[in-house]
This record gives sequence, C-alpha cells and structure tokens, in this order.
Amino acid sequence: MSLHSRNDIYAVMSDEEFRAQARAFIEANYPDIPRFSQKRLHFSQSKPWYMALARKGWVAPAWPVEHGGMGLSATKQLIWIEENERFGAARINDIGPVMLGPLLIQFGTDAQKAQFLPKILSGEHIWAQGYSEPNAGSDLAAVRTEAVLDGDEWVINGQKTWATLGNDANWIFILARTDKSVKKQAGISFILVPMDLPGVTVRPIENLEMHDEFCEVFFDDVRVPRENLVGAVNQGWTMAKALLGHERVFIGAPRLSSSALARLDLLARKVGVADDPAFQDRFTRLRLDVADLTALFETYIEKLRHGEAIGADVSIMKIFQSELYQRISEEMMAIGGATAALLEPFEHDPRLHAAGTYLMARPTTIFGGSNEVLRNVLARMVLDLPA
Amino acid sequence: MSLHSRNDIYAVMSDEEFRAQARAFIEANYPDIPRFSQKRLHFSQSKPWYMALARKGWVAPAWPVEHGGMGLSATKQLIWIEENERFGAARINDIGPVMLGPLLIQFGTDAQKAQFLPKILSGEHIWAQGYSEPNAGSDLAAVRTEAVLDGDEWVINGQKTWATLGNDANWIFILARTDKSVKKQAGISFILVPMDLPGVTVRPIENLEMHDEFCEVFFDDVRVPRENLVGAVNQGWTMAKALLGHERVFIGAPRLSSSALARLDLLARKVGVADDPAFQDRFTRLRLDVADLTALFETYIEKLRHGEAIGADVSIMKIFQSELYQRISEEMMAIGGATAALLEPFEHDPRLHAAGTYLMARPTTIFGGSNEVLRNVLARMVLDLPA
Amino acid sequence: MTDLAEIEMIRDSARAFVPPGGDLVRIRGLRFGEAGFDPAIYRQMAEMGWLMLRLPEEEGGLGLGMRAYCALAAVLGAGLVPEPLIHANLAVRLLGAGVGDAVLAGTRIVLPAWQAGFDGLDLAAGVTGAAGGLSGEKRFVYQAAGADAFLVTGAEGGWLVEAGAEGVSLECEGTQDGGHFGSLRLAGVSAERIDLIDPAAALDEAALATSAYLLGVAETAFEMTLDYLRVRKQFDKPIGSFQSLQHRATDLKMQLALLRAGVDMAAGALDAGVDDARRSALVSQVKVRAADTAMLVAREAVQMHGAIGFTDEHDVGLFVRKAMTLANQFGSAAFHRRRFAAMQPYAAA
Amino acid sequence: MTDLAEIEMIRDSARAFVPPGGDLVRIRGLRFGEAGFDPAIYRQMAEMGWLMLRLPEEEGGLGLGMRAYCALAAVLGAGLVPEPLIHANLAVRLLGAGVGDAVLAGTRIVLPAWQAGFDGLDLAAGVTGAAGGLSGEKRFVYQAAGADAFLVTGAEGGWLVEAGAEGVSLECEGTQDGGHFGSLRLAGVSAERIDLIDPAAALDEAALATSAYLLGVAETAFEMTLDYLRVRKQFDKPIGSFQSLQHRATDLKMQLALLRAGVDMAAGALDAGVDDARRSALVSQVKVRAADTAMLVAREAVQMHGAIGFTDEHDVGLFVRKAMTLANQFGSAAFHRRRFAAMQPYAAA
Repeated sequence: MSLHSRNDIYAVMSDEEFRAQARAFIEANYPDIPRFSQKRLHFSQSKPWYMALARKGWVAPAWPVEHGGMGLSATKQLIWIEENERFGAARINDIGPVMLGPLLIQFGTDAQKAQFLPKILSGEHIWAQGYSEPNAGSDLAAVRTEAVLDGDEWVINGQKTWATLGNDANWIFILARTDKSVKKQAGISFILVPMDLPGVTVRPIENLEMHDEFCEVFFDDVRVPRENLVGAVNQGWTMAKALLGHERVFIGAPRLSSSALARLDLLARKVGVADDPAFQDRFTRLRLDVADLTALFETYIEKLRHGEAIGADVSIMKIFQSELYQRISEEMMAIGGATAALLEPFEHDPRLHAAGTYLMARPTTIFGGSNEVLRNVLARMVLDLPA
Repeated sequence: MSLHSRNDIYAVMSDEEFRAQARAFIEANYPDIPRFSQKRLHFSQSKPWYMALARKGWVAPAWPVEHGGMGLSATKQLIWIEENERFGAARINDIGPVMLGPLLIQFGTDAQKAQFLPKILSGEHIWAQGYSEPNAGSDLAAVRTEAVLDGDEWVINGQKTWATLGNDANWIFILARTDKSVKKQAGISFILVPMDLPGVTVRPIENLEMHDEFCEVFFDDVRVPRENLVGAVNQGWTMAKALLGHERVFIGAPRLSSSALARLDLLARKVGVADDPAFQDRFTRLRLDVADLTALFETYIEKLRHGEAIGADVSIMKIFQSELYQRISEEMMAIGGATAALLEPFEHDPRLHAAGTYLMARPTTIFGGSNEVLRNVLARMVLDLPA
Repeated sequence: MTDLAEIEMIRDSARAFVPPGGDLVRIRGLRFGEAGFDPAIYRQMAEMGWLMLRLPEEEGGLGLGMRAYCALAAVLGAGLVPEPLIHANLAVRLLGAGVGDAVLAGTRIVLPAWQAGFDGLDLAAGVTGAAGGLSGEKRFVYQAAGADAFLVTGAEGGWLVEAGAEGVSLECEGTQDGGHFGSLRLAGVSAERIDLIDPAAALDEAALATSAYLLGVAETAFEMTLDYLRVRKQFDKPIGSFQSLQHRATDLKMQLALLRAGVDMAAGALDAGVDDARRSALVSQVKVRAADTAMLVAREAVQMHGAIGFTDEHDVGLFVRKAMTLANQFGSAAFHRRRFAAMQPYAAA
Repeated sequence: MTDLAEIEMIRDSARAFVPPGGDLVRIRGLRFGEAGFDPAIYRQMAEMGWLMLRLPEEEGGLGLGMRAYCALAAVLGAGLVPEPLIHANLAVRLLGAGVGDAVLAGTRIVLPAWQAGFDGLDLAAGVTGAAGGLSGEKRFVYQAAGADAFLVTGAEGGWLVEAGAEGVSLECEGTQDGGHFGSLRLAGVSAERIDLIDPAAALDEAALATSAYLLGVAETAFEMTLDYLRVRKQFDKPIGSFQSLQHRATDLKMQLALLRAGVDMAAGALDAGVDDARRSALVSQVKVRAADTAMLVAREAVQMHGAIGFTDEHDVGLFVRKAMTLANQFGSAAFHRRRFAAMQPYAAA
C-alpha cells in the first residue's frame, strides 16, 4: 500500500526534519479559512482543511501506520501540535481521529475497524462523543441513557449533553446503561450510533462565546444493530477510562497556556502596559509557570517515548494547565482596559481578544474531568489520603 | 468610690481627648521593658506595666465601671489598642481582664465576682485558659479532662494544652467533662482551679519562635471546692461560646495586619526594594486589603456601639485578618533576602524581623477557631449550605 | 427625611424596576439590540428623579448623597439594568441643572463621551476644540447608539454634540453584556464650549456608583450560585455539601463583605466631605475591590455551576458578562491601585 | 558507568548519611551549636568524594554532572543535613584542584565569603584588595564559625583568608535552621589574589544545588504532613479525609512535581551544555519555584499540623526553618524572577 509505505517515513525522520515538513505543509495547504480563531470552527467551515489533511494522510498523527495513521512518536505529535498552533490553524473535528480511532484499534472487531477507520481518515464520518448527561457530569458513572437489546438491535432512550460540535457529526458514540441491577460503573456499555436515524434529535446549546459548540442529543427509541457495541456488554466503563490513554498526557500540554501567554504579551503591547515593571513581574510569574509546566510535560512525553506506564498523577498537569490558562486570561482582562468588555476581537485581531480568551478558558477546568473531581482522585490514588 | 467616679469620665470624654490621654499615659508610665517585641513577654518581665495600669485603673478597658473597669465604648477600646500598638507597648497577661472577667460579670455569683475581679485588677491573680486538649483542638467539644463531684469538691483529672503563658499563671479556668452520658457538648462544665494545688503540673512547650509561650497543664486528682464552678453544671459549652462575645469582633481587628504592614514597609526600605514598582504593586494590594478590612471592622464596631447583635458572619474578619497577616509576613520573607533567615531581629530592631513576623503569624489561623473550622461554620450558618 | 429613610426609599423604588427573584426576560430581550436598553424604561426611571439624584435641591434636584446613589446602583446591578443611568448621571453632574428639563425628564438622552485611552480617568484626551471646530475621537462610549447627544470632554471643558450633527460619526461594537461601546469621531464639529462642574469629583462619583453596581451584580451572582449548590446533586449529594466548595463559597462571601463595607464607608465619607486626594484614594480603594470581587465571583460562579454555567441560556452568564463589561469601566483595578498609592502615600499608622 | 547508574550510586551513598524515616536526633543535637554542623561527619562526607564531585576526573575529581550533584543535594535536603556541602563545593568549584588535598579530604574547611548585599548573586561587592591589604566586609557567610579559611571574592578575583589571620574578625548570628551567618570583617588583611574559575557558572550551580536541596526539604515535609493527615483525627474522622485539606494537599503535590521536573530539566540542560544566558535563565527558573514551593509547603505543613506544628518539639518545624533559611540563599525568588526575564527576554513560541 502506497499510503502505508509513505507514512513509514516519519519514524526515521529527525524531529527537526519533521518540523520543517509539517510547517511547509501547513503553509502550502492551509485553505482560505480563519486563523487564530478562539472559537472552534464548524465542519462546514473547516472541512477544506480536514480534506487537505486527508489527502496528505495526516488526519490521524497518533494511529499506527498499519491503520492509516502517521505513527508519530510522542515528540513528533507534539511538534505537529506546535506547528498548527504557531500558524493558527483551525482545529479540525477530531473526535474520530483522537478518541474513537484509538479505542477501535484497541477494542474493536476487525469488522468494526474495517468499517469505521477509513471513513474517519477520509472525513466521511464525523464523530461526536456522547458521555455526559444532565445529571451525570462530574459523576459520569451516573449515566441513565439506556440501551435494551431487542432481538438483534439495541433500543436506545435517553439524553446526552455537552457533545462537542455534535451538530457537525453524523455518528456518535455513547455510554449507555445496559444493566441496572449492578453497581453503577458495572452496568455501562459503549455503543456506536448513526445520527441520521429516526429518533435522534440534536439541540445546539449556545455557550458564553455565543457559539453553538456544544449540543444536547436526544435518543427516542433509536435502534442500532447489535454489532454496534464496542467491546463486551457492560465493559463500557473500562473503555471510557481507556479512552483517556495518551489523552491524559496531551490534555495537560502547555499549548493553551503558552498561546494565551503570547496573546497576553501582544495585548500588553497594544494597550501600553508591556513596560510597566509591575506587569512584567506578573508576566514573568506566568511565564515561569508555563516554563515549569513545559518541563513537567516533557517528563511525561519522555515516559511515553520509553513506553512507561502513565500513572494517575498525570492529571496534575491538566489541573495546573487549565488553571494557568485561566489565570493568564484573567490577566488579559485585568490589563485590557475598556477592550476587555468587547464581544468581538478588538480591531478584528483574534489575538487581542481578552474576553474571548477569558471565556474560552472557563470550561477547561470543567470538562475532561472537573478539576474538583481530579483533585479528589489525586488525593485518594496518588496521595493515599483516606476517604 | 473614687475609682468608680474617676473612671466614669471616659464616657463623656471625646475620642480624641481620650486618645491624647492614653498616649500621654503610656509615654509617661511605660516601664523600662522591651517595646515592639513580637514575642509575648512573660509576667516576670511585663509585671511593671501591669502594675502601672493597675495603679491607674486601666487593666480592664472593657469592663463596666461598677466592676472597676474603664467602661470604654468599642471605639475607645480600639483607640486604646491602637495607642498601645503605636508605642509598641508589651501585651500584658490579659486572659483575666479580657476573658475571665467578662464571663464572671455575666455568669458568676456575687461571691465569685467579689473574690476574683479585684484580684484581676490588682494583678494578684494571673489567669490561664484551659480549653484545648491533645485530642480536642479544632473539635473542642471532645474535651476529656474530667471533673467528678466528691462531697463538696470537684476532683479533676486530665490534661490541657496550648495554655498561653500558663507558666506565668496562678489560676486557670478549664472546660471539664462532668457528664459522659449525654452528647458531647452537653456534658461540659466551667471550673476555676488554683495552679498551686497538689496535682497540677505545668510543662512549657517551646514554640517555633523558641519561646515557651504555650504550656501543657496536667491535673492529677486535683481537688477544688464545689463553688469554683461557674454557671450551672453542664453549662460549660454555653459559656465557652459566650466567652467569645466581643472577642469575636476584636479577634478580627486589623491591628496585627496593619502593624505587620508597617514592618514590611520598614524592611523594604532597609533592604532597598521600597521603590521597586513590582514591590509597590504588591504592597498596595496588601495595603488595600488592610484598608478594606478596617472598613469592615468599623461596621462591626458600629454595631457594637448601637448594641446590635453580632452574627456568625463576624468570623469572616478573623479568617481574612489572620490570612492577610500571614500574607504580609510572607512578603517580608520574600523581600528580606538573607536577613529573612535570621533567628533574631536584624540589627537588633524587632521591627526588621521577617522570620519573627512570619512565625508569629502562623498560629493566628489555627488558634481562636482554626480557619478551616470557621469556614465550615460560615458555610452552614451564614451561607446555609447543606451538611 | 433622615438619610437612612431616603436610602430605604430609593432602594424600594429601584426594586420596582428590578423584581425580586430576578426576572431577566427583559434583560435578555434587550441584549445585542441597537440601543442596548429600553428608552421607555429609561424615561420611567427619569420620572423617579434618578437623573437629578445628585443635583442640589435648590436647583430642583433631589440633592441625595452618594450613599443613596450607591444604594440605587447596587439594586440596579442586582437586576443587571442596562439603562445607562450612571453614565447619564455623570453628564448631568458635569453640566448641572442647565442641562435642561428634557434631559432630566429622560426624553432627551445625553451620554458622556469622555474616554480616549484604554484605561484610566483622563477626560481631557482625544479631542481638541481648535478654530475649525471640534475634532478628534472619543472611544468606549457606553450605550452610545441610544444617545441623542454627547457631552464630549476635553482639556478646556466640554461640548454638547448632537448625535446627528454635521461632522459626527458613530461606530458601535458590542460589549459582553449585550450593550455596546461607541467610537465617536468628530471632524470639525461646531459646538459651544461649556464649563464642566468639578470633573474630577464627578468621575470619582461615577466610579464609586459603578462599584456599587458591581456589588449588586456580584451579590446576586453569588446568591444564584448558593441556590445551585444547595440543589444540584452529584455523587448522590448536593454539591454544596462538599467542603472544598463550601470553603471557596466562604471566600467569596468574605470578599463581598469587604466590598460592601468599602462602598458604604467611601460613600459615607464623600457625603461627610473629604478633600480631593482623600476622595480619590477612597474611590480607588473601592473600585479595586469591586472589579476584583466581581471578576472573582463571576469565575467561581461559572466553575461552581459546571458545564451549564458555560451556556448562554443559563442566567449566571448574564452576570459574568456584566462583570466583564463593567470591571474596567471608570478605571481598572490596576489603574486604581496605582492611583490609590499616589493619592495616599503610605504612612504607618 | 552510565549517568543514571552514577546518579543512583550517589543517591545511595547519600542515604547512608540520611537514614530513611528521618532520624533527626543528630540534626537537633547540632542546632544552635557553635559550628552548626559536625566536622567529623563533614570529613566522612568528604571521604565519599563529595567535595570533588564537580572537579574533572583529570584533576582527580569525580567529574560528575549537575544531575548527580542535584540528586545528592535532594537527599541531603530530605535529611536536613547541616554540613555546608554546597558552600564548600562552591569554594572548590571556584578554586579548582589547586585548593589542596586537605580541603578535598575535609580536614581543612574553606567556605566562600562571597555575599555583601541582602540579595542577588553579586560576588564582587564588599571588599577591595588595595595596596594596604584586603579590606571590607562580607556578610551572611553560612556556617562560617566552622571554617578554617574563607574564599573571599571581589571584582578582581578571590583571596584565601585564614580565619585566624591578622585583621580578620568574624561575628556570627543564628539562623532559623540552627546554623548561623557570619559577618566577616577584613581590615588590611594580607592575602594573595587568586583567579576564580568561571564564577558566574559556579554561583549558578550552587543556586541549582540549593534548589535541589530545597526540593528534598519540601518533599519530606510534605510526606510528614500526609502521614499526619492520615492518622490525626478530629470530629471522629482522619483530617486527611476532609476535602478541603485533600485539595490543598493536591496543590502542594502539583508544585512539588513542577519543581522536580524543573530541577531535572535544568540539571540535564547544564550537563548537556548551554550558553551562559540560557544557563542563568534555567537556574533562575528553578530557584524561583524552589523558594516559593519550599515556603508554600512549609506554611501548609504548619497549618495542617495545627497547633502541634507550631511547637519546636515537632519535627515539621525543622523543615519549616530550613526552608526559611535557604529560600533566599543564592538569590531570592524575586531576584531570580527578574534575572530570568532579563536573561531570556520573552519571545512568543
């Protein structure tokens, strides 16, 4: 397969060669769509970029080469992220490549892999995630959406919420309750659902950025084939946790904070406080936080590189990075003067948008495990404190 | 009574007149003992000052005039504190005047008042407080020191700890368990114990300031007359809470923070960072915290002045003031450079002692109700949050 | 009437516009509309005398003190009232009774165009009134699209500029609270110079009233959050029973208590009379706490509401946006910290 | 031997001096004594080669990298070792093998007298080596009373000054950790000028090793605190089960993880070779986190221990005092923040 052999090359390429190639590719192929947007673009807008990546075979940097991924090392994945950040490239609808793909590769049947992976790579399937529910947020194991086997079909009823860009997706994977008689983590299964079926309703939710980034998804007697189950029945909780995997490292990557720091620097220059020593003192503190987070992040990347296990302590990074991101955004609000009140970027420069950064930073401490829940878990699992 | 009529004058004196008189008195009568000491002086050192106050009739600013106090308004009490602070006068052994006196005035028998109040005023009785125990700190109601009635005597066994300047005292009041069959708050009584009795042992505890400010007090079959009970049997918890009274306001007074701020200012000049704009920014933040705390404190003083009830929300001030005091002391450590490491005041000036202020600030968040427990109480009682 | 009775009266009359329990349908309806507020409601407020609050009684005003004004502003903040009362009052305060009956009656809306820079309280910059007429630019004019005229300020005084006059152009940008800022460009506009009445004091009063408004915003957001903590369950318990949230809620209460005490203290001091430096220092002290507390409460309110707090449909977001919009108005916390230190150099007690 | 094996080896040998479980009787015994440390133990440490760690192998040293040095320092910090190893190493580092065998063997103790100001890393100030001999004052010489000689630094190089030489006087003041600082006054002392080897790098290395020592101090104080949280009961529950303490403990863990990562990263970078500005920036980055984290852990350790934590008899206080003593050594966090910004001006990634 030409795709396969072509992709193998990244393993032997030096990091710097790869960086140069990534940069050149982005610059040459990024379509005429917004850069440095703080809001997630919808698929209708970002599709040309997804397609450009699909043509190049670069939709799935982390997947093994044999499944059509780039098979990048952790370091090269990071470089790829950095180069996208540097250019201000839009984030694609990446739940398929980032979340579902690796899960199917690990737990899916051969038929499932054959059916779904190529369509993620081609952009034919855009996935949404159906985890949270109105009463199962921090307490995810409390999901009540139900799937009942009726002959060869699962019949699904319930409601999911906070499905990122759910209105762009044509497929959704969900955690559904398949056994109510056991303790709550033990009765959950992982099921794939086409969103164009009768009974599936999507309601976008406007967020504080006035953006319909999140959706509620309702299931009303939705029927899917028995084979849409991934893994065994009632094994959903195990998979939900496995899904974290590498993600637990990358969700703590310093990139959101370091890019916010660059925005803070630009804004400080714009409003004329960059040379104020009191500002510089605060800015240096934030810089040092980003620098130390980067050092910590690299120790985990090093572990990934050596195939070492990642412990529960990894969520330290997610907590610190999200709160640092927020602190930087709060400093932007503090120095932004009147511009901090604006609804749209000041002078149409998305990097000068204090309020946008401030608002975009809010959910990072809530989603991906609220920082409160992560602290609970760290206290028990890492610090061995009593319940 | 000449003392009585002489003291009545404060009620009609203007605040500024009183301030002038207080200042003049301190300046004229302060004995040759240390000023601005961060460590509490022992009675052996501070006695001349106690005696000077006793001669003037100024040992008990808050007591009513008819009991030999000054009968000062809340505002004048504050002025008295401020003038002492300004001069750097040593704090006397004030558990008698500040804590026990008001309690006896409220709950004591006439015989108890006649027996004890004059001896507090004269300095003959120096009191210690016996509340905390090794396993009853934040959870004060867990006291286990026991008092059993045997004929006309209480027989006391147990151990108290954190008795401030207990090694100076000749009397101690204790919370003792007198009924083990009821729920823990309901079986506690308040008893007065001479410390020179057989079976009373005092062990000083050196604190981080290398000062034996606190003591453990052991009771081994100590026998005191039945009349040494204050209030009714098993009414001790009510009295322990009542003892707070005005104290709940004054414990949140900004004076520790404002005097620490003055020390920070002096130290900043000494080490040459006073003009650094980044320091000034941080200093101004601390100043504003002190200023706002002062504004809040004055609203409570105003309530006291109008005889209004003080609610549970008053402990907001204690939390904020103690943590502010600590933050100021931490800034002293941060700017103090090498001087911050010193055991004794730099250049023998007690006001330049970063480490001393830092250490003295530590227990303020622990004693007088730990800030954690106070926050629990506020959450339930003031914010009405669920248990 | 005693001061306290006056304050109670104005608070009660304000509550008529801000129903308890917070019916925010009106507020939502006005968001991102052209004027950003309701001129009819504005007129009703004017009928309450709210545009002549600070005018002396002998000039036909209510002659109320800052304590009454702050009491009003706090109630308006609690209800997120979008009508630019504080701004309109600033114009009246600068111009005095000569501003005209239509303005005081709310049928003619005059808003101040005083700001040119990003931050601070400098009303002199941005425009010049040279021979060829008034020229230059004022920015960040709050709710400008609803104004009939602007009180443009400069180093030498002010100018009353009709919104539709020759050489005047206005460009508006939305603000987070659903209102907007106008950029007012003036190219040789003919207008007569007017003396402004004690502009430094007037701006300080607007900053203090804004602090009180922010207090109302923050207190209400806090109450909403407490309500949510009491009922929202996760892990089979109300989340308000979790100690870490209890402690953080206590910290918010602490800041709110400090802010309320500061507003009361500063308003009382201004009413009692203080010199200029002390007045500015006190106002700066309060504005710092107001901006910081409103932003602190806003971010904790979102966090404690969890994902739902990040949706526009939940009302807590309205309070967050209002805090974001007003925190830096009439000087940011950073500006006021510097001014406080300058106006009142430290001297140990 | 591989780098990692070297590091493991030195860590193991260090642990022989710092028994696990922390027997702090020796530490308490030495507190506030004249020398502040035990010269016999110091000699044993020298016998391990710990004074020639950084001397190149070709000069008879161990030629170890900063990673090994930091691993050693962290273990010493965990045990609160009072022997001035980092300071003595700084003298050796500045003088090279020419310092003499007695020094390397620990039988002659040379400590650097480099500091004159309150803060920073300026080794030039305080003394001048004019015609009449060496004169001036160096201050804050750690554990000075135990030194046989001082390496006095100045703008033109260094001078080796015997403690008992004519014109030398030493006055000592206690430090919180039970050691002391000496003020070294020199009045026309005759001493020969010596070239110092790369003094800026040497001071950076001392600052980094001090950061590693502080890491050991803070980690151990944290472990002690966790142990206490697990067993101490109030309200019939272990206090470590209270969520607010759990969350605060998590925050300490977070800072410790950042500090450890920073120490490892900077030591690795120095071993790999970086230019002077980058070296200083990295060291400053780490020293900031080390000082701030040690002080944060110290104060939370006292708070979480409650009243007992404020007693001198509880061991947690020893860690608090060590943090207080070392936080500002070789530059405070404030100094290093400024230096970081100066050495590595911000450029967006």
